[in-house]
Amino acid sequence: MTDTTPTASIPTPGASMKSPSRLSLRRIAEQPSLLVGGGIVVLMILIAIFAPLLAPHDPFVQNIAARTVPPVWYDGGSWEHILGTDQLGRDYLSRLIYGARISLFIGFAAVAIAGVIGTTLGLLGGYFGGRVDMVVTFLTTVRLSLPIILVALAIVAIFGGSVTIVVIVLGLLKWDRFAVVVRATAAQISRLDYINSAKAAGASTFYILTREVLPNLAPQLIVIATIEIASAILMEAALSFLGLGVQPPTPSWGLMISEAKNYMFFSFWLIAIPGTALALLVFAINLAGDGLRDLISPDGRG
Amino acid sequence: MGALLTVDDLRVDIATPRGTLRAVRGLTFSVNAGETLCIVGESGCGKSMTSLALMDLLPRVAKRSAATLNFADTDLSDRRKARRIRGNQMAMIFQEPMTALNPAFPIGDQLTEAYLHHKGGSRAAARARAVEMLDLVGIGSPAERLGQYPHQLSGGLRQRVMIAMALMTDPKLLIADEPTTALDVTIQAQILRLLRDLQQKLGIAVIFITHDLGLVSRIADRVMVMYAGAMVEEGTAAQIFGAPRHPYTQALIECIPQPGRTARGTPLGTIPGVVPSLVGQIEGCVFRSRCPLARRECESHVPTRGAEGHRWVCVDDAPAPALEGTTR
Amino acid sequence: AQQADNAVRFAYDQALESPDPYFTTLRLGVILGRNVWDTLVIRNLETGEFEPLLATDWTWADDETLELTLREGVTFHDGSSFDADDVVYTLSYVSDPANRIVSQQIADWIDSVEKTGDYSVRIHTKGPSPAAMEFLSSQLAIVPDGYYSGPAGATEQALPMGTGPFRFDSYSAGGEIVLARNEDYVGSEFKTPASLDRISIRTIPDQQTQIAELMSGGLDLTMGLPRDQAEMLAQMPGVAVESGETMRIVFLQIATSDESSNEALKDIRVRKALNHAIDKQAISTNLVGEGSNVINAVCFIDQFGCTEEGVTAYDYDPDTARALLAEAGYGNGLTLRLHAYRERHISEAIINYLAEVGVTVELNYMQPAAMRDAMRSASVDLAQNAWGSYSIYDLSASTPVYFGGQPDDNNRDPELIEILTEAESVMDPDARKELYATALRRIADEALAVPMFTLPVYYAGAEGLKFETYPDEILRFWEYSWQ
Amino acid sequence: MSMTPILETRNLHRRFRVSQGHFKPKATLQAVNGVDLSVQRGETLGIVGESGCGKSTLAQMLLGLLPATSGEVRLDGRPIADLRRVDFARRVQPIFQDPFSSLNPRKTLLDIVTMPLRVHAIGSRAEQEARARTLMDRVGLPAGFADRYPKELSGGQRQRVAIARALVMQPDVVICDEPTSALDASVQSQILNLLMELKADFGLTYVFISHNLSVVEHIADHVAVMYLGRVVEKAPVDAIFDAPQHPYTRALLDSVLTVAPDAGVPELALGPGFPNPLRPAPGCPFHPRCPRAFEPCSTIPPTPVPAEGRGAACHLTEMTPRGAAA
Amino acid sequence: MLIYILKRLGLAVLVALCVSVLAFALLRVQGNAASALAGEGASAEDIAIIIRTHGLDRPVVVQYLTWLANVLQGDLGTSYFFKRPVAELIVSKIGNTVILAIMSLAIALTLAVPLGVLAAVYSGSWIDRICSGISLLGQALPSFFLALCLVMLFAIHLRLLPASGAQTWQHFILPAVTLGYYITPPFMRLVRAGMIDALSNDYVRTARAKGIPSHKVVLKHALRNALVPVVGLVTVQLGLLIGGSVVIESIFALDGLGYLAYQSIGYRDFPVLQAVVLLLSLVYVVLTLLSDVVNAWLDPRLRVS
Ligand SMILES: Nc1ncnc2c1ncn2[C@@H]1O[C@H](COP(=O)(O)OP(=O)(O)OP(=O)(O)O)[C@@H](O)[C@H]1O
Ligand SMILES: Nc1ncnc2c1ncn2[C@@H]1O[C@H](COP(=O)(O)OP(=O)(O)OP(=O)(O)O)[C@@H](O)[C@H]1O
Ligand SMILES: [Mg+2]
Ligand SMILES: [Mg+2]
Repeated sequence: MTDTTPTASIPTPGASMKSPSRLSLRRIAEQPSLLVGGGIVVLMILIAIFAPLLAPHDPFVQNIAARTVPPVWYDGGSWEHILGTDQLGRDYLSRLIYGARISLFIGFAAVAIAGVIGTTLGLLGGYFGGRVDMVVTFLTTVRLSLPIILVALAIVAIFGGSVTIVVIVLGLLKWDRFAVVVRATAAQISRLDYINSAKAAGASTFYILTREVLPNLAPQLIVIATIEIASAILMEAALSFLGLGVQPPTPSWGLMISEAKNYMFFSFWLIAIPGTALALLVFAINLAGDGLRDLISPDGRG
Repeated sequence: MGALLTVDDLRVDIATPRGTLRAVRGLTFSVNAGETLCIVGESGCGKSMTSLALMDLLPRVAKRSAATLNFADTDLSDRRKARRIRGNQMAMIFQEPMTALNPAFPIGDQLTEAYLHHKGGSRAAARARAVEMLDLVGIGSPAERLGQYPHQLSGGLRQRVMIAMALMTDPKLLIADEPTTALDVTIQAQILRLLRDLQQKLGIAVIFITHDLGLVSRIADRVMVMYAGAMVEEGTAAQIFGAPRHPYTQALIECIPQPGRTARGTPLGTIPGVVPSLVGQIEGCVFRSRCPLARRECESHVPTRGAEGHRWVCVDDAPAPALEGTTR
Repeated sequence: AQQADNAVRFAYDQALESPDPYFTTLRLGVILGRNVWDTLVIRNLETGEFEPLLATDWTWADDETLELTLREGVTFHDGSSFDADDVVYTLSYVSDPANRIVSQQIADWIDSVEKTGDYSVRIHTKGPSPAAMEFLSSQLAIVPDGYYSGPAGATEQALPMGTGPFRFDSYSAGGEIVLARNEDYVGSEFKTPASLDRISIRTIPDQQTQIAELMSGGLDLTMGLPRDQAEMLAQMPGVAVESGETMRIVFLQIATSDESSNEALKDIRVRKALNHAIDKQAISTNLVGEGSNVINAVCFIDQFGCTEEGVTAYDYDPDTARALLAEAGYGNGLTLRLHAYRERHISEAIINYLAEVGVTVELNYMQPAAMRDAMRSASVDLAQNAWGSYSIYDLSASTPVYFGGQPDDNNRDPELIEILTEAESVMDPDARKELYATALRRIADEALAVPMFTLPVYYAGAEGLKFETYPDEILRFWEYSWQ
Repeated sequence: MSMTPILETRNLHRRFRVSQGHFKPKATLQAVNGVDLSVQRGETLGIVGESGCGKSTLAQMLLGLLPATSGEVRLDGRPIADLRRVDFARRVQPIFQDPFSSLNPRKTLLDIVTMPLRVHAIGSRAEQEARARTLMDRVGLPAGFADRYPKELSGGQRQRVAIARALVMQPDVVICDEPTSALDASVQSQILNLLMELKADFGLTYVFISHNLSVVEHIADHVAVMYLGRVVEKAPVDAIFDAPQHPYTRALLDSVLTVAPDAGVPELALGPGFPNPLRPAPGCPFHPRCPRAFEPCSTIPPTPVPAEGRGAACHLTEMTPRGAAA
Repeated sequence: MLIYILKRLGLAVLVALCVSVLAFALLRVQGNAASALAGEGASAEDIAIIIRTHGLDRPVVVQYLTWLANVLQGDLGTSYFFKRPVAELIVSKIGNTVILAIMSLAIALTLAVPLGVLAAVYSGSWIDRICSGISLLGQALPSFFLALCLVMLFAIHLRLLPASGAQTWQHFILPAVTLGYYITPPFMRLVRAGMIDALSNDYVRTARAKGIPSHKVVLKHALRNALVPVVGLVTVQLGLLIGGSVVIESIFALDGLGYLAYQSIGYRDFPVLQAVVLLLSLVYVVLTLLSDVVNAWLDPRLRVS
């Protein structure tokens, strides 16, 4: 174990110690991946929030006469539609901007549900161990053995595709990683002496779980959440791509790719634009997640 | 002359996000053939870094530099030459016998690995040598043990295997970094005895690293006391424990309860304050922030006093008066 | 190109549920039915007359009795010869409801079939059956005697078998189908032996994969491409595109039956509003393209009995639509479910038009079989249908399916059911026409549907493949050849 | 001596079912095996023994954190099973070994020290903090540390925080499980001094667990020596160190390496048999290593040491009269 | 060993049962099975007959048990859509999926292991950064998007490889590359993490202290220990692989299980979907079982002494 004995500079021992917040701010600044990734994600979130202000057109208004107008940098493009129009003559930039909303909302909401389920299960299993743990492990194994895309497809096919359904389905299916990691960490933490101290002080199990164990899981939770958000966004895109996710005319990026794929050989930009946006968002989230992970465990393990 | 290992101005710098951590700050010492040098000091003072630097096993973030680094007339800063010596004439054993052996291979494989690499020869010869060494460290039915995996051995046995492994190539110097800290006292005593006996029998020099002053007093020919990456005092065991010159050495000895010397239930000696940060340079005496005798002179260069036999780094030449245990 | 092999590789976008034409509603099944099997008679597409095929001669003994003389010397693909027993067996099997062929109406006019000689049969109908010849010339393929081993098309045959110009060479459910030329094909003047050696048919659900295959030379023929792709493909070297008018009509079915839970749709003002809200002409011109015509009646105009005379036409008028909706109490918006199974871009255009008059639409895009389920369980508000009438040139194959009380009827309008049922048993052509006209007018006046337009089909083939297209969307592979 | 001990154990047992790897059935491990101990108010009971002999398990049971398999722990003569968790917690508090894992890294020191008060809802928020600050001051933590996080502290400072937390509810008994083993010698002495001062100031009773005999000798009044889950010898501290009766105690004492430059490495007469807690030897569990083992040792378990008083669980001492017994 | 295997087997069976209940429930509860079976134009009587003959009117539990009993006898039911035995359908498709899975796995492993080892050995350096960049990009690029781009490049522009189908081994290249790339990042990360972990172990330092060349230390001492968790991950990844194959197979019209499943969802073909879900889950369960046993066997710590 590396001793992190605090510093006391020689001339005046016990003098100024850097405040923890300043320290971590500096460490964040030293993580280029976190800065770049986080920056892009924040930008996308802002775009999503202010979509109505930023979108130049109504993303739903079609103009069947002005279809697949190419982006401005191609011949035949115009500043009226910077990224052109889609197969129904809707402004592509506006749809892209609104699409960020869908992707991010689904990512965050699904992971919020998954996080609550997984964290609760993992906490209980890890903390109590024994039978409870067996049940949690069992549930996780069952969940892991289900082919997730297939089950998601099936459920969406049965209940119909909509943002809500997709969120719920992904939320109910993607909790495994939370459960696994939280369980392992909670099991580790609950063996630590500060948990024993709290028990010895007479604290209730609820108090211990929520106040002593949970806060220490926060870093891991954030890291898993970023990974899972990225993966949920991709999964929504895949579902929509297969026509079983969000339904038109909702401008989901996956759906845009799906609709544009028929035009890919003739108007490649139609698929390239949402494809790039999606890859960029997922890349940024993963990059930020990696940065966060490094921030939390600087030796780059796990 | 005659020194097996000569180290002059050894430094280990570690790049950290907060700056360069100077883990070892210009150590100069030597080890003679067949003698036991104990390096003692508190946690984090650079003992392990020193030993790893000698073996060229430092983590990648750490950089080593030295004016002289000679082992039996070989310059260890020449990495190619050093590699031929490491694991061959110079062997090392570590603190954690639990984790220092690879769980995936039987101990026979691990014992013979270095031998086959450095000495060549047949597998059978290597195994015969391994049996011999296991027998030497007092492990019963050694031939059968070769097929066993580390997890099948108890902590004490594993440490014996580690020692046997180090002795396979007939080294001249053995570096032991806290080899008994993880063991129970009774087993520690047995392992120490074993080391002592082997050393006498084989005439190997040992660098023994520990923070346990009691242990040091029992096995050392010479003792080097480290503080914050630097040597503060060096001498024979009798000198260090009988007439310590450096205030830190004195204070350290006062801290441990000693039956007969410290009365039961009475306050023990303490060293107030905390260890200084190792990031960056420390001007003057490294111990002055905690030294009860510190004064202005300590802030500038402090000379090494005494002769080859007993050296200490302090502004005071005269033996310091024994420190009174200052309780808080 | 597969010119060297004298073969054609064709792709279809949906998996075939069964290779037997009686047990699939899919267009590909109809196509296979014509290429692998023969019917008793065949329609001459130029004259519209019925001509001999497996039957050389036929006469109506009376309104309810049809006598046929069969061709001699015809063999099935396994070498067994064709005779009256096969016809009796086939028609008896398919007309027995217990055997559950998928579209019972093609055979339920048959009461019984009797063998009158080795090569002659007599068909007794249940009543006057004006469409009998139509069915005999299209869907009623003849299988060998004892072909089925149970109901629902169960057979013990390794491969399906008929007398047609092609035989099955291999079949993998949902996978590749290979047809080989029937060397012993007899046919008739109107259905001749094939010139191609092999046809391979693959299921490729994604249009862009089909296009990719076409462009990379992995495919020789595909059909059903949307206009945009077809037009752009036409400019690619090595690919030839043809468009063909079809009988296929697109319309929105509006659920108004008692079982339907949506009260809004039971209000005629809402239904009229829907009719006014959608710019069919714009969709037809821009999205569907050449060969598409706007329709006002739910039938194909060339079908016997189909007419637009006196049928109300709703023009595109969003303001009126909004006003009607407001009047009906839905000024603040209305949410409807739309079910669709093909032409999703059209669905989307419809959704956007409806959105403009304040109707929010939830799209349920699904496979045809699934949509059929939904429709039959009355859990559909609007259904976007693209109906091809099994290529039958008679209105009985279209309007009654959706308004005549059959399972897919989501209106269950008693008056319409009565009119349409009556029309099916009237032999007099004029009387039938009049009944059909009445029905079509009622449908329009009540705005029970949103008729939209006909759907042309775009075919894309490798250059050098000679093929002709027909409005009935049937690929007559036996006529195809490489130049 | 007739006073009710503040804390005592009666024939305390604790078994664990342990897996021996995937391929073997589970085995039973007797971590604590019939321990009878008692601590009088105001005294310090030292417990020593080698790694794995059950010291921590015993501590956990004394703290009520681990239920006993059989036997009981009594506080003021009442079985702690009858006490409410919170009431017991007010009177018995722990200090653990590892200063790194005993503080929640996500909480400020003030939060850590006030935690017990908050759990028990003692006083207002301000009162809780005032009390915590007083104690932090008392254990020698600089005033500015209240808002810091554990990671900024050295091991010794952390241990001070742990002590403040243990004392904030003014308990009667403090169970110290190796409170200084993880510390450097110079810091260890600070903590030991602090513990001794606090004991005097607050009238505390300590159960002090350690494997460092010098430390125990320095701080304890009575010492119990454990081997494989059993107490093999118990006596006042002088008696143990001056005249150990059990061969194991003697071996333990012999292996202590005090500062004595000329003494050399002690020669232990112990046999090589390493104790396996899963398969303790029959009879006296120590007999395979015992230099003085004789015939009954391998079959007959020696009489356990009684709760009150002193003695050794050894066939050798059974033959000679016990010291001033209960 | 036997006890362990039996225990593990028991757990696997329990998991499989649970999965079977889910598979059954998920798909049986919803949707009108009878009318799907009856086909177009079926009358109410037809449907009634089907309900009776297929036992759809019996309690769900009974239906489940009957189904399970049939499944155990290898009777997976009859496809509603294709009207053929499901087992037959699956047998005819599984080959393609297995080929695809093996090829993808091979591609992924040949990429992931060396890259992961490199990244770990040079962790923190630019090599590590390049490797993690590759893995990040791999994770970010939606597999279907990549598939389309590959088709565009290799099938259309270069005309090197077929765009779809499963007729020859060339047909498998594009799908396998897509799928392999899709699962490479998690492999690589695990190898890297495992290697960093293994390299930081004391025994690696011991090996170094013996003066053994570092490539030997890395490959012999570290990799051996780092690969143990990879064996486990391979099974987890197979699940991902099969999930991914649904998307990939349908894009490439590759006539395998994933594609069959995707089709059967569209057709509400419950018996097929049930069977595929069950089969894939069982494959997962069996593989984890095997990998657990193999791992236990590999890891001497767990072996019988
Ligand atoms: N990988 C590393 N990165 C940064 N700092 C390190 C690293 N390894 C060691 N250090 C620092 O180097 C200094 C010397 O460490 P070293 O391990 O030599 O101490 P030690 O005397 O062996 O201590 P201990 O008795 O705890 O083993 C310590 O301050 C430590 O924090
Ligand atoms: N929860 C547990 N499950 C199984 N075995 C346990 C458990 N806790 C302790 N043990 C076992 O009980 C025995 C006694 O353990 P304990 O921790 O009490 O020893 P100790 O004397 O405190 O040792 P140390 O000096 O190493 O702290 C050991 O063999 C240990 O492995
Ligand atoms: Mg060290
Ligand atoms: Mg302990």
